Amino acid sequence: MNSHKLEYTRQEMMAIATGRELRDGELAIFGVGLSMLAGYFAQAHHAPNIRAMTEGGVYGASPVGGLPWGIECNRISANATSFTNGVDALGFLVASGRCDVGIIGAAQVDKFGNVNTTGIWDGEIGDHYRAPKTRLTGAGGANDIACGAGRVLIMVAHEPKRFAEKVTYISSPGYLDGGNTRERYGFIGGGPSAIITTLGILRPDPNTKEFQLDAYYPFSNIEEIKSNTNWALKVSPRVHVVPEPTVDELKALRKVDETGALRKQ
Amino acid sequence: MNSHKLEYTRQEMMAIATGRELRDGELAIFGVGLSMLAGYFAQAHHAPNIRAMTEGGVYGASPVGGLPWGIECNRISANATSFTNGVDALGFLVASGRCDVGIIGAAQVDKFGNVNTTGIWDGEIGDHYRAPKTRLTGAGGANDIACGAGRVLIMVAHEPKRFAEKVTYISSPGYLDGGNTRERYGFIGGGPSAIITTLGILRPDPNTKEFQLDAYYPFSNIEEIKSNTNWALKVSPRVHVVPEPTVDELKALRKVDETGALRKQ
Amino acid sequence: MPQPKLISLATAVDRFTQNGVQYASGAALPIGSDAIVFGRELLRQGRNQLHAIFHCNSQQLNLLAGAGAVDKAECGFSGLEVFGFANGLRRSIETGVTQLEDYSNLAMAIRLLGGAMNWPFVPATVNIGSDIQYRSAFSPEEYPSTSKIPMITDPFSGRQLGAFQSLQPEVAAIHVSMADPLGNAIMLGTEWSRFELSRAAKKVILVADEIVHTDCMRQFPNLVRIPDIVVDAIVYWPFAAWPQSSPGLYDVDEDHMRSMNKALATEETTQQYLKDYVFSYQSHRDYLDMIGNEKREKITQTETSFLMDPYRKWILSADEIAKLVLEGDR
Amino acid sequence: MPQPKLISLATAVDRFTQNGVQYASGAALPIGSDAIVFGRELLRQGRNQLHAIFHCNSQQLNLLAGAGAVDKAECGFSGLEVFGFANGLRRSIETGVTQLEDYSNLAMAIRLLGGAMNWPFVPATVNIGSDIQYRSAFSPEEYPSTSKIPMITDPFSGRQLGAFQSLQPEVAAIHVSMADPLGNAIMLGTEWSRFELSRAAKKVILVADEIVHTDCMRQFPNLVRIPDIVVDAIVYWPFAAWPQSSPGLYDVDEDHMRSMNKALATEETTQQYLKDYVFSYQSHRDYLDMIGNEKREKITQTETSFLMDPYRKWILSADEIAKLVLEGDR
Repeated sequence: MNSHKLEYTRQEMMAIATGRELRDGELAIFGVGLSMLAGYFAQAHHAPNIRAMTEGGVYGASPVGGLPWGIECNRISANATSFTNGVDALGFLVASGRCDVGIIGAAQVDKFGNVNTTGIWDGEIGDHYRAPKTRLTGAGGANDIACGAGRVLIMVAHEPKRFAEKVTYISSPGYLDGGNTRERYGFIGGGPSAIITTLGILRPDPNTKEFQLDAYYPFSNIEEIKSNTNWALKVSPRVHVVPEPTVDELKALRKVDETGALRKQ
Repeated sequence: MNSHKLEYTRQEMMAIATGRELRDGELAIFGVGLSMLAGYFAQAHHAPNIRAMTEGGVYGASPVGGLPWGIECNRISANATSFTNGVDALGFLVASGRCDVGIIGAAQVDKFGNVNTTGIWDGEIGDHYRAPKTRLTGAGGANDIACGAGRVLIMVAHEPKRFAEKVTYISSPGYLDGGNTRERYGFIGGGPSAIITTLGILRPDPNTKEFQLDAYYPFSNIEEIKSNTNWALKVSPRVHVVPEPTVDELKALRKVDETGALRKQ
Repeated sequence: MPQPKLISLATAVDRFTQNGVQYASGAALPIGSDAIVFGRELLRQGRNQLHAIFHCNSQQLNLLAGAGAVDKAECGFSGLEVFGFANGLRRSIETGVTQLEDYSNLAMAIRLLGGAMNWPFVPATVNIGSDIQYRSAFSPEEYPSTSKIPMITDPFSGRQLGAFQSLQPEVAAIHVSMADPLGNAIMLGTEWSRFELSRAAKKVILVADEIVHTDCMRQFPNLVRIPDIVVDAIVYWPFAAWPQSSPGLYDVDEDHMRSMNKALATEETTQQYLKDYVFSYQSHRDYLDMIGNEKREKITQTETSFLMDPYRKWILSADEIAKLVLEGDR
Repeated sequence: MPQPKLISLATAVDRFTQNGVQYASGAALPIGSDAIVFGRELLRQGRNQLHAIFHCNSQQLNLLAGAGAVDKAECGFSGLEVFGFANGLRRSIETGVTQLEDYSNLAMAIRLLGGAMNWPFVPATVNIGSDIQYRSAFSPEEYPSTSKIPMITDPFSGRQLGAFQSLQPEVAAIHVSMADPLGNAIMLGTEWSRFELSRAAKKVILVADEIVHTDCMRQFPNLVRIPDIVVDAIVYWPFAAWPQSSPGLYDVDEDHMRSMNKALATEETTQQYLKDYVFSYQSHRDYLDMIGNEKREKITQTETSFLMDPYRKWILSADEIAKLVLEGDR
């Protein structure tokens, strides 16, 4: 990082790029950590009327005292206007299609935007189920968001092991086998609209749904991104550089990230 | 009534006979009016630990200031320990099979305990739907109780027009065509255990499920009941006289019915 | 931060409804909480051919149907509890003006739950086996009806059960005890299906007896079962449920319940009722006068008034609310 | 009138659980409300071969699985949010001690809703199309699994969707902020699926941080989402969710969250943790000492404490509660 003389970290760039995808007034669901910070950054900066919620049904709240430890942490429960429940938040508002946008993370993502957060196996799982070599966090609410939200933003650190031709296990569906294969399951959600990484932004081809490189950051480049992607990454003809964070953006982000969690990496 | 020199009315006898069917500790759902009075009479008299609820999810309450005008009347909402909702009360607790007993009314009932509260037609409805000559109150929550409650008590004024070989319209299922026809629909509830009328008590034959005369009141008799029943009413070999209300029973009933609604008829 | 959404009753009806709209009522049972003033305003603005979705009849449906404004209705209970049959609804059904599709009370609630979930159907373990399943007022030619509550098979056990069509009403007017200017709402008393309806309906208008400061919601977030994010507009209207009750605020007006239902029994007396109690007022002030001081005093002497005590200190004044409504109506 | 149901934690575990029981946790997500003391007591009484039903992992499942007491588990999320992977659960899965059947968070909640309704299945518009649908830890030979989330057909549109198996756990321990002696309970903060679980489970034990007088429930009946009629027993145990948080009462204990999870990473350090934090206390007093005065003071300085203010005046004293427990344990 230091070699770039950046005034911001890669994670901060990723969070700001993600936040820029959110529009004012949208109903949005955030997970814990980076996802929440990207969301509340957007609210603090350019989308003051965003309607934010958590999976468990916390409404009208914004974090106090630093990064919440979880989506029902007291740091976010301290100023809510409504608490309901999981059936309401993930069901009535997300799986139903009412939520405009969700932000999810990934341990592994593939070229059709399918996400694995369940486990790492040595090789293919095979025809039968077998326990993973390394168990991860499971699907959580991300599967529900991936099926139901109007669009999904996937945030992931750009490392070769995380970008697979095909994920070993689909925890949360992207475009499955590409094209219109999502339709087979009648998902009301539109699928992932972007994979936003520590190196750039990938977006799906409108027809094949294969993710292509859409933009890179001032500190990254196309070759670096290709070499960190474990599939033959296509580059959009409209590939461009993502604008650097503005002073206002950084200020808003760091106000949300008051404990500086994002500045560490 | 006066000819019997009774110290209590027929409706009071019916309410007490119904209340006697309730056991201490049961989870019980009451409708408005007679049903509620019979239930709260039982609670006041011999079943202090009855757990009473209404269709809309009023728990832990007992009426104050007289007969409630409805099951969410302030007269019953004034001392509740919990208010929830219809999905909870009629779904989670009644349709699920968790409720031990429900008390419902009927405009018309037939020999298999099927109840009509929907309408009166001039003649058969016919193969097609047509609007009733006289529209009644519909099924309300009684259908849900009839399908799900452990057992159902039906309260009805004993008049020929109300006791049909077959009801014109089944609003709430009893034993349908008798025998084991309820099983076709997988109802978890056991069906009606008694029809308690202003003249006596009918109970189903264990096999055919046809309702038979099980008991009459001190002021009624078998012939009177038969002539007020529009099917060939069988008389149980164990037919007997229902014990008169005790002083304590009448006292408890009239404490609940503080406005004297039942004493009028 | 969300924006205030307070508007006037007239604006709400004008903005969110049209003839033929699927109109759902958020209420408790006939005697409980009910946004009947919204129904009065529908009539004042001449709305008709409504498709009414009421988990239960109330005086509102009784009035709307009695006035001939309801073509189709779906509900569980169609009476008025101790007040007897609902004469206006009854007359409109018997004369064929209104087609009433019968369900049970639970069926209506879980059909809204299904709509909130966006499930295409909801499993039915009730209403099957009865004429509710077999006969359809909306498809009268079909017997036994296969489009109303068809049978399906549980894939795990092979057991047969029914399937309800989910409901997603076009617009809902939901009565609540109190709301804040953003649309966070607290209901006192049973919710019936107002929670599910507030998610299932495409547009949600709250009709609130009181407006409270948002601080009240932050003190009692677990009571806020309808959060602002699902609400399109809020109408402030004290005694909105009259002659029905609002737990914590006022009791049922027994006299008017009876006289109103009596009036709705004939077309002629219904016209007189409309003249006297629907078209008669020009303002909320007029409306309160119509109820009458003495009557309002009587019904506010409710045994349930202690239920409102924890929230009174956050109640906004009529002036504060009026300012917000002025902005909202723009 | 219902009877008091307060019993001791030891009696609750002894009376309502046995080896192999289907044990469901009523909690918020990993960092929220959780009846983890019930899990500690399960271990203290040597319960094992549990079938754990947790909508999400928590430190409780992490602990139970890490201690080798969980044969089967079903949950949505299996991590610890910002505290990382759940090392105890992870280790038990990776070594094959625990078979974890994966679902999503919504799936777990609506499977409990289905259990509460007594529906044999629940429509699934999520989890289908992913490996969650195709791969089953409980039926590993089956691929694609037809018994886990089979496809069904909407009878109205012909559309294909999935079907979840409903859940009716044998016993549930549900953490609540406060309960009265009869079993009426108030939860502060999100319910997650505690409402549905309290109806779906065959036996329900509340674990309450505070016991309040029933008058509190009569003042706030709309907050009482778990009424006494569905509750079998109540256990009073302040700091019941520690090291997790209880909104209104205490914050998460960050240090212990980390050190506990670190300990659960290996069998050896888990044994030490059990010795120090599970088998170490003989009374609730001991338990509080184990947490430590300073720590308790720190975590009770929560930004959410204002949420408890309206209810404090009804809190029963330890002495009053002890008397009721004595009766209950008989």
